[in-house]
Amino acid sequence: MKKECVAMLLAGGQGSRLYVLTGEMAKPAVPFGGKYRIIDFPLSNCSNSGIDTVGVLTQYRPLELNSYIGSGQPWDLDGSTGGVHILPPYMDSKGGTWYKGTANAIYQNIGFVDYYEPDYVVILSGDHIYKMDYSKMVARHKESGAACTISVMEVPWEEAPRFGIMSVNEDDMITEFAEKPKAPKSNLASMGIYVFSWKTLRQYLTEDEADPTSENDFGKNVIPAMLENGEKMAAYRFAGYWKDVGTLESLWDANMDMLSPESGLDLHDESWPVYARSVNAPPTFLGTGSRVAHSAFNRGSILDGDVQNSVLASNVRVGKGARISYSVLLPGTVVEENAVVEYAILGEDCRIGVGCRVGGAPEDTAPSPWGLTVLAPHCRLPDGKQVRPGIMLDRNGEEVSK
Amino acid sequence: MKKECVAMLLAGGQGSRLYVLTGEMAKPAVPFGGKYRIIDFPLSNCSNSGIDTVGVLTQYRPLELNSYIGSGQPWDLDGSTGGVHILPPYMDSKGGTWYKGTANAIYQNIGFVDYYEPDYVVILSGDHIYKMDYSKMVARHKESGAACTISVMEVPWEEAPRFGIMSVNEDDMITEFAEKPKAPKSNLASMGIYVFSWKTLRQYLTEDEADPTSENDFGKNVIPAMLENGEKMAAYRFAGYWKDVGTLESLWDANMDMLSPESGLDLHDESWPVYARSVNAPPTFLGTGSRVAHSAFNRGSILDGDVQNSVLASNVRVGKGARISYSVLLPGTVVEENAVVEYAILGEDCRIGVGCRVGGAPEDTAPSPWGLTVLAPHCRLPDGKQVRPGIMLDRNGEEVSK
Amino acid sequence: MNGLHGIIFSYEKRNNLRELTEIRSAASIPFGGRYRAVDFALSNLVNAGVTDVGVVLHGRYQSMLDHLGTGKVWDLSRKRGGLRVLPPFNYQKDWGAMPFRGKIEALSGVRSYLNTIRQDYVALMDGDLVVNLPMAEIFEEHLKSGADITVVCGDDSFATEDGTYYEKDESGRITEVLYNLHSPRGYRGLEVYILSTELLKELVDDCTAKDQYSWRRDVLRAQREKRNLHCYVWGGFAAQIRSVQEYYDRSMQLLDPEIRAELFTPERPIRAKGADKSSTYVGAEGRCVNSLVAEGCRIEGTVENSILFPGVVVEEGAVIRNCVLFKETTVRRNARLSYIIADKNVEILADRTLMGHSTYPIVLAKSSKV
Amino acid sequence: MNGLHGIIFSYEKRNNLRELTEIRSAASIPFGGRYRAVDFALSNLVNAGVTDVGVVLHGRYQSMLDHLGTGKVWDLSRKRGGLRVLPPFNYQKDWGAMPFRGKIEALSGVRSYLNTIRQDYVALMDGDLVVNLPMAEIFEEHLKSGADITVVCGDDSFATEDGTYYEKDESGRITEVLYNLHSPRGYRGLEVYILSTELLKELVDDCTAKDQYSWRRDVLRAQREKRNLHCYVWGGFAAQIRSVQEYYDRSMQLLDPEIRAELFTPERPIRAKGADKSSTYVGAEGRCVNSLVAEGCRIEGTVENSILFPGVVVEEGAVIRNCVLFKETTVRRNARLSYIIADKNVEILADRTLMGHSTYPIVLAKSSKV
Repeated sequence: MKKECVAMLLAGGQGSRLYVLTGEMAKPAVPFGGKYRIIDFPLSNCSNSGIDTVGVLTQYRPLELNSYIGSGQPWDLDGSTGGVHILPPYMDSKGGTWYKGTANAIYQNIGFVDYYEPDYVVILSGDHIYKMDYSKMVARHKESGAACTISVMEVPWEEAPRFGIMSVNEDDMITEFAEKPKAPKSNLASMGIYVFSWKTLRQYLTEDEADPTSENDFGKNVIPAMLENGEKMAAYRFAGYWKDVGTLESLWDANMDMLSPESGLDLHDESWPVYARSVNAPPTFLGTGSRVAHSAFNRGSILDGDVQNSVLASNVRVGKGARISYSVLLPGTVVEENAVVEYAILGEDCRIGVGCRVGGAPEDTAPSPWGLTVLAPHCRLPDGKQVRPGIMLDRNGEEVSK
Repeated sequence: MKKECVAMLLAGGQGSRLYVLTGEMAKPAVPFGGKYRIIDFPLSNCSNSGIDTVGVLTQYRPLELNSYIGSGQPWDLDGSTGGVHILPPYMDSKGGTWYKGTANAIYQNIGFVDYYEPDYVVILSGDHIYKMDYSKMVARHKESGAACTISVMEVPWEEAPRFGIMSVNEDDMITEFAEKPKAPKSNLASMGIYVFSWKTLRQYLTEDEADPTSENDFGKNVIPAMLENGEKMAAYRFAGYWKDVGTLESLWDANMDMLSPESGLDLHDESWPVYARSVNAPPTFLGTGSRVAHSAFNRGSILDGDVQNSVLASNVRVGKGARISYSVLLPGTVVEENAVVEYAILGEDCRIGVGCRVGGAPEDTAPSPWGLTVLAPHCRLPDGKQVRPGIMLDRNGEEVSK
Repeated sequence: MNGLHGIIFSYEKRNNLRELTEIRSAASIPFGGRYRAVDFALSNLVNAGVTDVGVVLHGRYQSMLDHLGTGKVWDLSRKRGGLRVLPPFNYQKDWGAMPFRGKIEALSGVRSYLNTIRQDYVALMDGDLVVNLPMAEIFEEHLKSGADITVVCGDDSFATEDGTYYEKDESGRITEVLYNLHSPRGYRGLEVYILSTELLKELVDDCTAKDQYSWRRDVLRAQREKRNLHCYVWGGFAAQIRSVQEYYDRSMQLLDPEIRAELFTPERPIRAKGADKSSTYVGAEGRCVNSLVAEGCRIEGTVENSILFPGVVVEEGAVIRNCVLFKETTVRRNARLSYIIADKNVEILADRTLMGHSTYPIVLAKSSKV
Repeated sequence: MNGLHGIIFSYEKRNNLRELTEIRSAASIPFGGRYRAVDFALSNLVNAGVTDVGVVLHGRYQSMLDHLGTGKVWDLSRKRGGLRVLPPFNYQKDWGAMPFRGKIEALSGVRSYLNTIRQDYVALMDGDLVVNLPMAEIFEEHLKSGADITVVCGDDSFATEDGTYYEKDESGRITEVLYNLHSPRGYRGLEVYILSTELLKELVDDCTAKDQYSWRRDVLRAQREKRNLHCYVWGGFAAQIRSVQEYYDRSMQLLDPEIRAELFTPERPIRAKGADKSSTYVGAEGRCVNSLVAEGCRIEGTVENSILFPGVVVEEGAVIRNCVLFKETTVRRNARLSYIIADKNVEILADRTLMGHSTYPIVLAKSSKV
């Protein structure tokens, strides 16, 4: 079943910089924006871009991700040819190995890709929040005749040293690649989204695999090897909203961004819907004494308290007199009466007891060091408990360090 | 989402005794009976028995199995609660391990089972051809108050030493278990189908995992441990057709059995349908010069030759003057004009060239040793090639030993 | 619990819903912020383990077909059994587009379908009943009571237009069947029945042979002495939606936490189609209280005592009070609405004021621009 | 290839199919051993990359609804676009059950649906046309030719009842549109058209305003000089099924390997619903030649020059020649059939003999016992 283009989504990472939030699930399964999970973004992008065949490479606690993706129906990725497929590592007659790196994960699934005989393969990451038409990037790839096209965006010069930086010529063809350069020659940062001509990639993957010194990573090994060999590499400029949500702070930032259309993250735009598997629950009820402002919520919640600048997922309960601000509440979280939650991320099914005080605003914390307060899923705080800013608790309520 | 009963299907084995047939796919994905794959039997049994939640444990080349099972829709196993889930090994924060044995495979997926809070877990195997109402077995389990119920069938006494043999008391409660006993005390053989009370099994699995000397196998470790501890173990007698198709000979036998209703394997019975994911192809055409007798075929074939006592899967082509007898042809096989195929299993998309001679009847082979002739999927024989009885060829046409 | 089959009736016969049923049948009327009325009957059945359900359609059923699809939402998309949609032309040959005169006539029209029912018992429900009945329990009581027909009745103070009312003795046996009552008394029938499949077929055949078509007149009332009719009394919320006023009053009841807890008990979830909408956003100056709000709304103005379906937009300065706004209603700046039911996709222009009254809520027709 | 939208018409207008359309429309007639006629139009469109298809229904469309489901079989079950089923009551209010007088009237009935079409071009097809057209290629030719309307014509010797015939000049432009011909000449119209969505809406509105309802009279014939009508000639198999005789003759053509290869080319597979049937079994004494046989059959007797749908049983000694047997036909011992079309679930009792003639094949009605 020939396909012009197949997408491979690297969802394998443990996401250890999300700490307790990924204790029980893979990073792409982490809830986002009140209704989504992170993986909804690349999957919806594929669907909206007309890419109907997606391999999801995963080896870390895939259960939640598996059952979330299911048949792929919510993203229209359940066609009879193609569709979305979870690709765990497997054993063959020579035994099995876990995915050693991003390139090795694709290498181990060459058989899957070959089955569709694609001309192009789009490599995606499972931890970015953005809306992007991959078909335009593939068009750029075709036009430029490149072996590999890398999507890039301009970042402020002062932030460039944190990224993989591309230098390009007048045709936006890549001339140089520097991983986190101290003195960047350009401010075009790689977004970790690649289009490859499959034949070429297949060959580089095979060579990379044969090299025992390689870390089998796209950014560290495959891309530099291609550049060195003089392959044509194109840059594809992207201008919209894009955020890597690999850290607690960036995940929180991105949630806050969705409250402000000026951030560029518009999830109400019907021309580019972001799909999600939705939870079955009645609409949310806002009680007589509630005060909800500059906040987002989803289904099944009962809000009787004060919610400001916050993003609430489904089935949240906020009791009378409770106060939530600048916080992200994941599904099923309960904040009992008169509790106060500020600048916090509360994991799924947390319970904040009556009168608790969780987190605090930076301005109230100075001069002590400030940080987000994070609770693991299922963490249950007894009534009256205080959790200082910057603290992280595991599901048993024990403090763990970030 | 509580379920009374969850089924766990052990589909992990490489199926090395099926040799070249499982070179590229897991054993349960091997085609059977012209239309099915082996795994259709346990999945259809689950569906017909009212068990709507099935975990499929697999770690060996799961790609074909994965895409075959898909959303579970062909078996009605795509409900919004439950459904069929592929469960590969995975990594957690402590790293990952491959499934060490049947019991360990379940152990590693305790989280999956716990999610459904089942009272009972049915353990199934992915390489048996049979139709069985598991709900009756679960009913027997409940009535007897056992911790574990094992389905057994009477086998001829002389064959008993090849099986795991159960001794039972007058209530059909198991008193003794002997793995392949030289002097069997009973002729009740275990069929490798178990019902456990989940709480009890969960505990035994945990203990078994902690024992470094255990092979983490149900038959070798968990069942003996339970018996030793005096747990109540019930036998459930099964009388219909049942066959372990773990060897080439038994797979061939079972295919032949489906041609003869007297074998007990009736696949036309509408009260217990065996479901399969079907291939889209036009009906089969039998040409003017064809002669098809005591044979089964499926969609998309064009038969112009002589087909006797054989089972043909979909999209097979048999040329004019070709002769097929006592053979099993897997999907897409082409037998060109005047070729002769006898007592053979031909893998998917094989091509037998014009005038080839593949295999032979036992009576024609004597006094040389006889055996089935087996061709790996995609094996292409040049015109006129001879393949003696008992030979096995890989996809390149090289002889390999059984 | 596989012994029970479901039949849901969705046909035009009551017509006080004005513009609301202009483009749809009562069973597909939106209710409660994200449901269609028929979601309740379907969920009630499915939550009791029912796997086979037939929906008898008539009238404007395009929106119903779209809504039901293959029944996947209710896990009724099955190889064997599952959802069966029964449009009217399935009936005797030249039936045409005449509406049924009654349930018996509707059932007679799908007589051959009745023969295919695999279960021994049948539950009949109306598609316009909003309720969360414990059907498994009712079925059990039916079996225990030895009744020929179990009639489920409500026990609240609400009357309904053209309702049927029952009197019963201490054992629960129905002694009187009344309708066309000026002042209702007794237990209000919810038009939910359980009986054996055999009896159902017998009743349909008998009545059809005599050109009798009314279930309540020709079966329940006429045979109340001959048959053992058992009354199951449901004390909870149960809304029959026969008029705009009933629709409005019943909707507003959902603002009561106790009624919501009852209707939306997690033990028996009401399943409905999803909407591909993002989260609802309440702006910095927005105010939204005592309201039920679905996803995908944007609220920059004031919303009080109202029910908002997905995708409603309330712009700055707009004030919504005591309203039910269907999907994609847009209320522009400084508009003021009270006691309004706005059908899908209505737009209220800036600075407009529209006011109904609690005893006469105003309905705005689909896609109108006011 | 996302620029093309499909509209398939499935309504009763031709009625020479006798018992075969008693319970179904022509578009849902079984054909070729496992298909329904409409599978061809749907597959033709889908194989050309069409993602949005509307099916305009009328008449006995229950079996059509059952068959189409959500369109999953054709990958038309989509969140955006996909399959849209358009039953007649979607039309202007009190349309009722009157059949359409023509395609224009049918399209006028779904006028609001036409507004929702996202694609710039529309392909119109009839649900009773059995063909495997390269629609992508035809669409390309339409764009290149600059035609207002492309009319797809057949070029084989078959005539069809009530056919439309075209004459064209060398450039492919249609010069004459004829019907009601006693001896057909020119190219036989397959009732497959491509035109822009805008033009379609304009034509429908213009004609409707003048109470014109016939596509071929009021559009094609009347406007043949004003509009650029382009003829695309398809040289392959193309069966319009308007009478039992056409049905039978066209079915029998499938025994020709070349016609099968053309109609079932793997490049453009015809997709159809599966049947949960096991493999077909031919017994030790069975004989089955020059026949097309679906799955799940059991053949213990003799079958020659016939087409067997799934689940047909031919018992010992029975002889079937030149027959088309629909699903689940059972032919008992020693019965003999020739030139018979047996509808679903027919049973031929032992020792019976039934013979039609190649010029008058006999139709046995659904579920009859002979």
